[in-house]
Amino acid sequence: MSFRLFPVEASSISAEVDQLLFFLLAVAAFFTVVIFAAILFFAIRYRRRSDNELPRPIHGSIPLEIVWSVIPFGLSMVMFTWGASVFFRERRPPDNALPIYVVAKQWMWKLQHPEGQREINELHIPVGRPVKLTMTSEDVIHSFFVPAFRTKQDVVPGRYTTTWFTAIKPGKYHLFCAEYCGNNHSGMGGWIYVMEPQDYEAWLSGGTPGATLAENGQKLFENLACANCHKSDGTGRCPDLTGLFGKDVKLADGSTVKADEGYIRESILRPEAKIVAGYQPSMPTFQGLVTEEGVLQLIEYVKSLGPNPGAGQAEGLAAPGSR
Amino acid sequence: MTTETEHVDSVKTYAVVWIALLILTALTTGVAYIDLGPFSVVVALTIAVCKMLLVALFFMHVRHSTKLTKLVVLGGLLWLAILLSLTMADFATRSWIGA
Amino acid sequence: MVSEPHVESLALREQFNSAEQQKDASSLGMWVFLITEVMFFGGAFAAYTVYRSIYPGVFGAASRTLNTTIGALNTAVLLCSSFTMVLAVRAGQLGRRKQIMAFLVLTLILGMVFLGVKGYEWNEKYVEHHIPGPSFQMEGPGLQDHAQLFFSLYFAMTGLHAMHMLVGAGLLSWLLYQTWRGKFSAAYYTPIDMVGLYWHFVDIIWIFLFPLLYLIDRHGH
Amino acid sequence: MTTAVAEERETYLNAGHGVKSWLLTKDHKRIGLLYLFTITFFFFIGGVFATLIRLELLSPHGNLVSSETYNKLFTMHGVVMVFFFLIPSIPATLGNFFLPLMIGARDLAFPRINLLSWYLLVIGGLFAIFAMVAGGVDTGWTFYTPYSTSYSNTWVIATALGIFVAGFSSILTGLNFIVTVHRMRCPGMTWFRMPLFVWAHYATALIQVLGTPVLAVTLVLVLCERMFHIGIFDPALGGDPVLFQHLFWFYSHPAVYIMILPAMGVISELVSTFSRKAIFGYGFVAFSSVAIAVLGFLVWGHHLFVSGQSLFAGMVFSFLSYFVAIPSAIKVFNWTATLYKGSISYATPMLYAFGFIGLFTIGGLTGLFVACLGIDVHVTDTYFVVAHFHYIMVGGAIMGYLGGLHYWWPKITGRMYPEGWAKLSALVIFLGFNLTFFPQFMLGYLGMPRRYHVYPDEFQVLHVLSTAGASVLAVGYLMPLIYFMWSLKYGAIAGRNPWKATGLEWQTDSPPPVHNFDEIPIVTREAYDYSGTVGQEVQVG
Ligand code: HEA
Ligand code: HEA
Ligand code: HEC
Ligand code: CUA
Ligand SMILES: [Cu+2]
Repeated sequence: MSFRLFPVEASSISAEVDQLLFFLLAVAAFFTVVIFAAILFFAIRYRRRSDNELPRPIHGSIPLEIVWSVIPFGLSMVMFTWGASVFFRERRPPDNALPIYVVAKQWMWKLQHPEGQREINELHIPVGRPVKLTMTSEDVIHSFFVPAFRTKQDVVPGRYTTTWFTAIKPGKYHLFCAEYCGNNHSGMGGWIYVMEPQDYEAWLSGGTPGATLAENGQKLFENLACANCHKSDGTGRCPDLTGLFGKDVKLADGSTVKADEGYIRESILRPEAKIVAGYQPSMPTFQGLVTEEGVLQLIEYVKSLGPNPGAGQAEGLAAPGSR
Repeated sequence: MTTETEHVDSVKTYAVVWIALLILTALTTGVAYIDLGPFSVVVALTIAVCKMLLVALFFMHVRHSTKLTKLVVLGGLLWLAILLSLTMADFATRSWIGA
Repeated sequence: MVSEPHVESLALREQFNSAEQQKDASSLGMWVFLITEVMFFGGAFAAYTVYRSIYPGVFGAASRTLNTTIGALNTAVLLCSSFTMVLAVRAGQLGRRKQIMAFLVLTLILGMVFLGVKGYEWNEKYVEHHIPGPSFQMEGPGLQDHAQLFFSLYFAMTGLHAMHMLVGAGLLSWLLYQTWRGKFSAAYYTPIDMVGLYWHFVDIIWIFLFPLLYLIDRHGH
Repeated sequence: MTTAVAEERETYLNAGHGVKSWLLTKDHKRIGLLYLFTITFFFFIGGVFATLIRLELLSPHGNLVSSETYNKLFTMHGVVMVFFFLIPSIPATLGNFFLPLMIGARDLAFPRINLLSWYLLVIGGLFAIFAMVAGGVDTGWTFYTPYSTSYSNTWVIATALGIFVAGFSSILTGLNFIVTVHRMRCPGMTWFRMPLFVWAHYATALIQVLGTPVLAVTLVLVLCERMFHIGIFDPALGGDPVLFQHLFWFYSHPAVYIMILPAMGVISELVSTFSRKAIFGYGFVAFSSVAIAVLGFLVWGHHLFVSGQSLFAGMVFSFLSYFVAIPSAIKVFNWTATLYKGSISYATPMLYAFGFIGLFTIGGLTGLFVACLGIDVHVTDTYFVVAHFHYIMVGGAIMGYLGGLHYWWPKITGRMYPEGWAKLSALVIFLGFNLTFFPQFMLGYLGMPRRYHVYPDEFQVLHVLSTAGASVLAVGYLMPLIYFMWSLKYGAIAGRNPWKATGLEWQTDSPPPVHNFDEIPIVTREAYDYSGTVGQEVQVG
């Protein structure tokens, strides 16, 4: 049985979080010691010596009140700013991150690599490379928690949430479900395997199921007859999906939206929610016809349809369709 | 301690308020059929607030009430505003940056 | 029990020193209670605001299935009941028992008319399969699902409002009985006053429900 | 004892006999006692659940109970402790009993509503007990959707109804306090002569009145969704489960101040009485209660940092959370400063006050950790949070409650408790408490998630320590139960003012007469002016 008092630092953010923790610990220790010491000292020094004694009242002191409000306030603003900046980095994945898709359900984690590997309750990743998780749940709320990475994100049904990390130390780390999700909540865990890049490549090529995610997505795209409408030559009454991913799309109500994973998921499951400018809301919903994993494959397929231009052209997709 | 001063309003005052309320109801219903874009919400809620003020000030006698009563009413509205605005601080900014 | 320490004046309870203090306490208590009601409905309004901001189109389409004419007329009925209620309070202030009774009865009748119309509207929803749940049906993009959110909130909010009306009707009946027994006079009519506040408050809730549920998406696309 | 039966004064206790005279009483003091029995009952129920939780966690493999049972245990532990013990605890017992006395009133403004609110708590409690007996509920005390609405197949409806009803009990108590403080103060009792206990209860009442209704309507929506299968938070229909969390925490964050503010009020009384000195910075302590109540409504989203709430909202809520810490800091510093050049007695209530200040400080400071975005991502939903809130709720609020109970016991019953035993139990509770919950901070930072029935072996050592502490704690909590009962019969007669304290409650008999005062007092001095209660002013130290 291993016993430790402090968790390993296995991601690029771990050390940052720990430094923040030490700052907070220092502040907390300072105030705890000051207050405990003061109480102890006063309690002994001014203990009651006779039952009739009556100390002189002291009604207060404005300067003191100001001092002991302003100093804690200043310190707490440091905590806030520092904490927020760490958080900001924790939440914003770099553009080149390796995408992994996560579907949670009672009580297991289903993970898919773009290369097509699927894993259950286990995730293999290379060391030193940012990994971005796009996650959703098939039932209740779960939470993806890797203590060694100091990261956690709830996985919410009906939408995507994301998290990312860069592992810095090869090894095997706990994966926990941190949001209570029913009977087997505490069993909904697994392991993250952080591997040297070459080991990772070897793992990827070993026992690979034939098709990549995008290829599976393409099959689905045909089976679900998406292709009947969304023709790649731009004919038909539907927007061409080529090069869609990452662009800004102009909507019928005049607003624009970035074509990210969430948008494409919504386009498939709730097509009516955001109508592309210039088109009729004629796309049927595929809710119930395609699983969350299928949706992720479709997304990966759409992604594969065009280069990911990052910022994308400002014009978006509205023009090329039939107008 | 100030007390609620006994104040009997005339039937006429009440009747005028009542008629005003009915007119406002008709107005808000009518305006709803005119396309004002996003302003239709603004107009509808403005009229609703006016109606609320009429009912509160006259029928509920807030007009003649103590400061404390007025404070209670304002406090209630302020708390409602806190609930709505901080909740929307999340939902309205979901698409801003990151998750 | 100890002997009553105070002169038994008209309905003065023993914890108070004067009728005035008692009246002030009741009034403050009632207002504080109304604030709790504001927050109670506030939670539902918050849910409405959030979903309307997410699904403006669907909420518009669902809202357009409601019957504005009936809604507006019903609003008018409720406003009339507030008018009669305030007249009942006024009669209380002046100690006119017959008038109190008359106006309370009118208020009660108007309240019942409102509830009757509400029931009619709910029944329409039933006929049109607009009651959320397995039997819900609504044609149009996204309506089958998201419109259920609208109607769930519609039923929750109008239902809670109707329940408050029912409580109000109960209070009015009790007031009628008390008035009939001659409990009230120009010197003591606090209960009428308090029930009046409650009745007007319920009215105000409807003043907001009406435009939010029926009106603001009326012009449509 | 002499046999001067004829001399025996009439008190609220002997003013009527029989069950009926208690169950239909409108006397705030008797209602306070009814509450006392009720919440003590619930505390021990909650404590039994806690005991079972701790026993289960002795072993990492979940040998004692099944996971279904474990989930029900912590849910019912949380529900009972929060809604049926801690929220009513101080306000409904000590507040009910002493608030009118302290402002020189004969009773609360609405005695019948006061009785009604006790019945509501009992009815709500019966619902909860029914749910527990019928098979329990397993959603966690937070009832997150869609688990609570669509997935759990336990007694969610009965439990939620119970909480709904108990919520109205809380609302009515708050309403009564607000009106009483505004309208029932005796002549001369200006706002700034009120004891800080009353200020704290006033602030608490504001939260009860403004927050609880939102919980009520949220539960109604959950009930509708669960019973009629309509969609309000249901993601399958496009609903948003995070909306539920917003509505829930809009109440439940301020509710934590319902739990702590009254305890802070008690501590202000204790620190002053047992230093025999006016509270340092009375105005600051008074206003900080109201500030906590108000600011407490602006921070609820700090429970949602990883929930999928927007980044912007997370920042706003973290930022605002730090504001609510400042009034708490002000209180802690002012209590400490009050000790300076005081005449400090080590009577049991004061030991509890020391315990409170220390443990609340630790609990509050760790609140700053979880309010800090970068850290909360790691520690949320781990034992770090469990430790944080037990430090405040058990280390803080219960210490305050027990301190208050010891302080006013002589007034309530007319008898003293055995001082030696009481001091011992205070010490046992303090030690047991720290042993139970300090290891949980470490567990949490190591990554031990909360609500876990089985856990990796490497966490076992700390869990065993925690369970050991819990056993000590249980002993500590049983002791007062026993000696308080003992004191009812054998305790020394207390007299009007055993502590030589200043509040109006000490100027009437112990136990007080039915209408509290033979003659309505007239106040001419500040609160905590000790010059009238003891001899000469002396220079101390
Ligand atoms: C009585 C109960 C109580 C009280 C008073 C508090 C007080 C505070 N709480 Fe706590 N909290 C809970 C009960 C309580 N909490 C519960 C039950 C939960 C978990 C619920 C669940 O999920 O089941 C929780 C969870 C919780 C979270 C969410 C954690 C998570 O789930 O990830 C957060 C995040 O911000 C938080 C913050 C705070 C803060 C900032 C305070 C502040 O008010 C603390 C202020 C006090 C001090 C700061 C100490 C005194 C000051 C000094 C000694 C001076 C020095 C000060 C400075 C340097 C600023 N609490
Ligand atoms: C007022 C609130 C309050 C109080 C007083 C307590 C008191 C205690 N709590 Fe609890 N606790 C909560 C509120 C509270 N708790 C909440 C809100 C949660 C979250 C629930 C959730 O996740 O949904 C929680 C969760 C919680 C957990 C985490 C469970 C998990 O996440 O898996 C643990 C684990 O150690 C715990 C332990 C304890 C202990 C040891 C005590 C002790 O202080 C209790 C001591 C008291 C006694 C022991 C009773 C007295 C003695 C006896 C009755 C005799 C002995 C018993 C027998 C013979 C059977 N509590
Ligand atoms: C009956 C025709 C039809 C079918 C079948 C169809 N779509 Fe569509 N799709 C449309 C139309 C029309 C639009 C544009 C209007 C809108 O935004 O809803 C659209 C829009 C989209 C968009 C948004 C495009 C943009 O430019 O922003 C995506 C992504 C999409 N569809 C994916 C799919 C996928 C994946 C499938 C199959 C699972 C599919 N569609 C099946 C008709 C169809
Ligand atoms: Cu999944 Cu907990
Ligand atoms: Cu909180």
